This record gives sequence, structure tokens and C-alpha cells, in this order.
Amino acid sequence: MTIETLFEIQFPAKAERLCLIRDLVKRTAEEAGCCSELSDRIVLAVNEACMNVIQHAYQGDELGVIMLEMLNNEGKLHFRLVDYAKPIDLSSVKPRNLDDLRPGGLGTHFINEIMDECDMGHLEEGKGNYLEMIKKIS
Amino acid sequence: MTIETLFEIQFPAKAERLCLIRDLVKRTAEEAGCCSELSDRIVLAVNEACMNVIQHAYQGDELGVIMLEMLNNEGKLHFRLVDYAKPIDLSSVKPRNLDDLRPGGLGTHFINEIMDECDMGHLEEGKGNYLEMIKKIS
Amino acid sequence: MNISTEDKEKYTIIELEGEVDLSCSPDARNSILGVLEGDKSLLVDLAKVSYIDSSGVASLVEGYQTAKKQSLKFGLVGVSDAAMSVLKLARLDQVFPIFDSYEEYEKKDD
Amino acid sequence: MNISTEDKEKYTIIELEGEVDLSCSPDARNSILGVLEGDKSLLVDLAKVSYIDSSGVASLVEGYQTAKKQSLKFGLVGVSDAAMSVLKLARLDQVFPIFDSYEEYEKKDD
Ligand SMILES: Nc1ncnc2c1ncn2[C@@H]1O[C@H](COP(=O)(O)OP(=O)(O)O)[C@@H](O)[C@H]1O
Ligand SMILES: Nc1ncnc2c1ncn2[C@@H]1O[C@H](COP(=O)(O)OP(=O)(O)O)[C@@H](O)[C@H]1O
Repeated sequence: MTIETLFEIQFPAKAERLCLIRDLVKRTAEEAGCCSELSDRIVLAVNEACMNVIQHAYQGDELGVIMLEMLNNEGKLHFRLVDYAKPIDLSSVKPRNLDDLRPGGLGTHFINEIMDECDMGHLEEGKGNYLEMIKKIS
Repeated sequence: MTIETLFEIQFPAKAERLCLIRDLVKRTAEEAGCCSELSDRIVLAVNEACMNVIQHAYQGDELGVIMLEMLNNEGKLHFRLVDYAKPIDLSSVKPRNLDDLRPGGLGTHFINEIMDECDMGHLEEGKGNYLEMIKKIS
Repeated sequence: MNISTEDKEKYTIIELEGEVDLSCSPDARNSILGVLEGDKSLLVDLAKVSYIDSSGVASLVEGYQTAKKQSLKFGLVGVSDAAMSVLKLARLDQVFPIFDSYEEYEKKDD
Repeated sequence: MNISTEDKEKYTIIELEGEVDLSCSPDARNSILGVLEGDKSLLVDLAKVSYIDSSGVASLVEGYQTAKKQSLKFGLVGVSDAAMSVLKLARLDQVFPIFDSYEEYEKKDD
């Protein structure tokens, strides 16, 4: 059993940085063996997770830092996203009812649809929050 | 005075990862205001520095990890490259005499030609090595 | 992302091009709501959208709802594959009026 | 990187395409030395090289030196801007025989 670390990146919690992160995730997913369609979906989910950290955990504070780690665990891609914001209310993290049309409330739905497993929690000692996502790719 | 962290990435010391790192550095340099020609030169230098870590510091050990940090310090790009290999012999790090033609010995020459400042040293307690490079871009 | 706007007799076209993400979806939103404030029906052309995230989709939903309130027409035209797969994931492909071309819209609008 | 090889009457062409970096320069080196072992003169076509690092340049230097020892011809053809700027930085643009085209090489070779 081998877990391969693909990368771990820290970047400022700014919308302008997301494009770069998408490229990084897309290329790395394709190198790990994903087809273009699958890597596009994975990119969408990871992007939404980063957006949520920027908008909700850091509430737009651009001094915030996001850590994203990507691993390949024998055909399962693991993503670990960490922020150092105040501990969030985990019970508030849920999509809107899709039938109740309004702008917003889709990000968590996209993540849940695309990823096979998701786990969100607080870091020790109130240091921040994490989101772990797993996607089987082969 | 503001120092902007652009990213910090950790990745396995494998030649196959370099393409991704080049893309990341190129895009980030261009977003920081470099023209295409300047960003190509910066990419070349950072790539050579990573190659040297892979080939000489880790001597091909692909379990090694490389950390690359990129900052924008008011128009000066700072790169900090860290490895966790055995402390290297700093006096051995020099280019070949360019007139003495042989394969190899060009990487440090490229780095010195392209970057404005370079500083290499050991991490505390023999934990590894660092290379800091600075390039003025405006 | 690039936004371009074109005024037709009966409606306005907003063409979005490139990546519609959090860094620029507020601009898309402003353009969309701007046209609707001017009391014009709106077609948003998504043919050249290579990526759209939930914030871009939210701008479209807001446009759709605002148009409805003002009894204006709102539609999407030439939706790219990249945009369509995101709309489908949000189950909005069944909500938005979607047209292959301006001709198709004009025919149905008659 | 892509490597393609073409045998002409008086020389062999190796065309390198894409990024010639540490992950694939050993392949370029093997191809280059392989042709020279076969006692053929060699032109390396760099027209489609978008990136070359010092390990790629080292393979060219090794080819140049090996050819010289064996009294074979070695040259570079159609060097792309990306490759040329790296050769210049290494001051090898004055060392390698460089030709704009195969015709230029053949004319000079007569
Ligand atoms: N990383 C996060 N930190 C704090 N709250 C979050 C986070 N992610 C999601 N949430 C909460 O879950 C809700 C739904 O998120 P989402 O489905 O992505 O839609 P939106 O971000 O458009 O509201 C958000 O409004 C927010 O309250
Ligand atoms: N990161 C490093 N760790 C250890 N030794 C290094 C490092 N970088 C360079 N060196 C030493 O400096 C020499 C010259 O490096 P360089 O000019 O890049 O050429 P090359 O890598 O082709 O030998 C290397 O052969 C090596 O001995």
C-alpha cells in the first residue's frame, strides 16, 4: 500500500488565486490518470471548497491562508483543505434545497455530488478547520 | 512595505513534477507583472534549482520533499527552496568554466545569470538546505 | 473573463467569455442586473464560457429571478459543454430557458 | 517531449518536440548517442522545442563531443526562440554548428 503525496500548497485566501489552483489540480489529476471530464469535475469541487473557505471561514479576510494537500492513495485522490480561521459552525454547512430556487447554496451540493467521501471538522485547540474529500479515480 | 506571499508548495523530488512547478511559477510571475520573456527566464532558473536538489541534494531519492515558496516584496520576487536532505558541501556548488566544454555544469550558471541575488545555506541542526533567490521585476 | 454587451431591438445580449469564477462573477452580476434595470429582456451567451463556478451560476439565477419579477424575458444561448455540465449538476438546465441560437429564441418569442 | 527520427542518405535527423527537461532528456541523449554509434552524421531539429533545461543542453553537448571524436558531423537545425535563448545563456550558440534549414546544411556540407 502506497500513498503518494502529489503536492501540498499554501496560498492566500483570495479569489484571484483560484485560477492557479484549478490549473494545478487539473494537471495533477490528469497526471494521476483522470480523463479530462473527471478532472474537470474534481476541479469544480475543489474550487467550491476553496471558495467556501474564502467567503465563509475567512469571510473575505485576504490575509487568511489556505492549505491544500493532494494525495494519490492507490487510485483514490485525497484532498485535505485547511484554514486557520475561527472554528466554523459545522451544522451550518449544507446546500440549499435545490427546488427552492435562489442565488447561492450550490457549492456544497457540487462537492457532495462529485466527491465520494467528505469529512469536515475543527483543528485542535481552535486553530482552524479542515475538509477532507476523497474521489475514486480507478 | 508589504511582502505578499504568492504560494508555498511542497512536492516530491521527482523530475516528473517539474513541469507543474514551471507552470505554477510562470503563471504566478506573470500575474505579478512579469512579461513572458522575463517569466521564462525566472522559470528556467527555478527549474534548475529544483533539478539540483533532485540530482545532488537528494541524489535521486524520490522520497525526498522539496518546498518552494514564492513572495512578492514590492517588485522583487523572492524564491525560497528548501530540501530536507543531508547538509550539502556548499563549496562544491559552482558552475563549470564555460570555456571548458563538457556536458553538465550549467545549472548554477543559469541561476547566477538570471537572478539578482542568491544565497544558499544549511537549515538548523542539519535538517536540510535552503536556496534563496531574488529577482527584481519592476 | 470578458463581458461584451450588444443591444438588439427587442433584447440585449451579454456574452460571457472565459472563466466565470469568484474573481469576476460580481462583474457578470452587475452587467446582468444593469440590463434588467434598464427594462430590457436579456439573453446571456455562454458559448465561450470555459469554466463557471457556483458564484457565476448564482448570478444567472439572480438574473432569471429579477427578470421574472419585472416580467422581462431571460434566457441562455449557446451554452458551452463546460457550462452545461455545471448547470446540469445544479439541476438548472430544467429551470433556465435555454436556446441553441438567437434565431431559435426569436422564433419562439414570436 | 516527442522524439522522431528520420534517416536521410548522408545524415540522420532527430526532431525533438515540446519540453526537453530532466524527465525526458535521458531519452533524447539515448537517441542522439544511438545515431552516432551507428556512425551517421546527425542533425537535431529544435524547431518545435518549447522549453529546454540544462540537462537537455547537456545531451546536445555530449552529442556534439561524441560526433567530433568519431569525425561525424553534428548540427542543430531550426532552433526555436525558446531553445536559442537557453543556448545563448550557456554561450553555446557560438559552439554548436547551427543551421536555419536542412538546405542550408546540405549546401555547406558540399
Ligand atoms: N468552509 C466553510 N466555512 C464556513 N461555513 C461554510 C463553509 N462552507 C459552507 N459553509 C456554509 O454552508 C452554506 C452553504 O454553502 P454552499 O452550498 O457552498 O453555498 P454558498 O456558499 O453559495 O452559500 C454557506 O452559506 C455557509 O453558511
Ligand atoms: N542543491 C545542490 N545540492 C548539492 N550540490 C549541488 C546543488 N546544486 C549544485 N550542486 C553542485 O554544484 C555542481 C554544479 O551544478 P550545476 O551548475 O547545476 O551543474 P550540474 O548539475 O549539471 O552538475 C553540481 O555538480 C553539484 O556538485
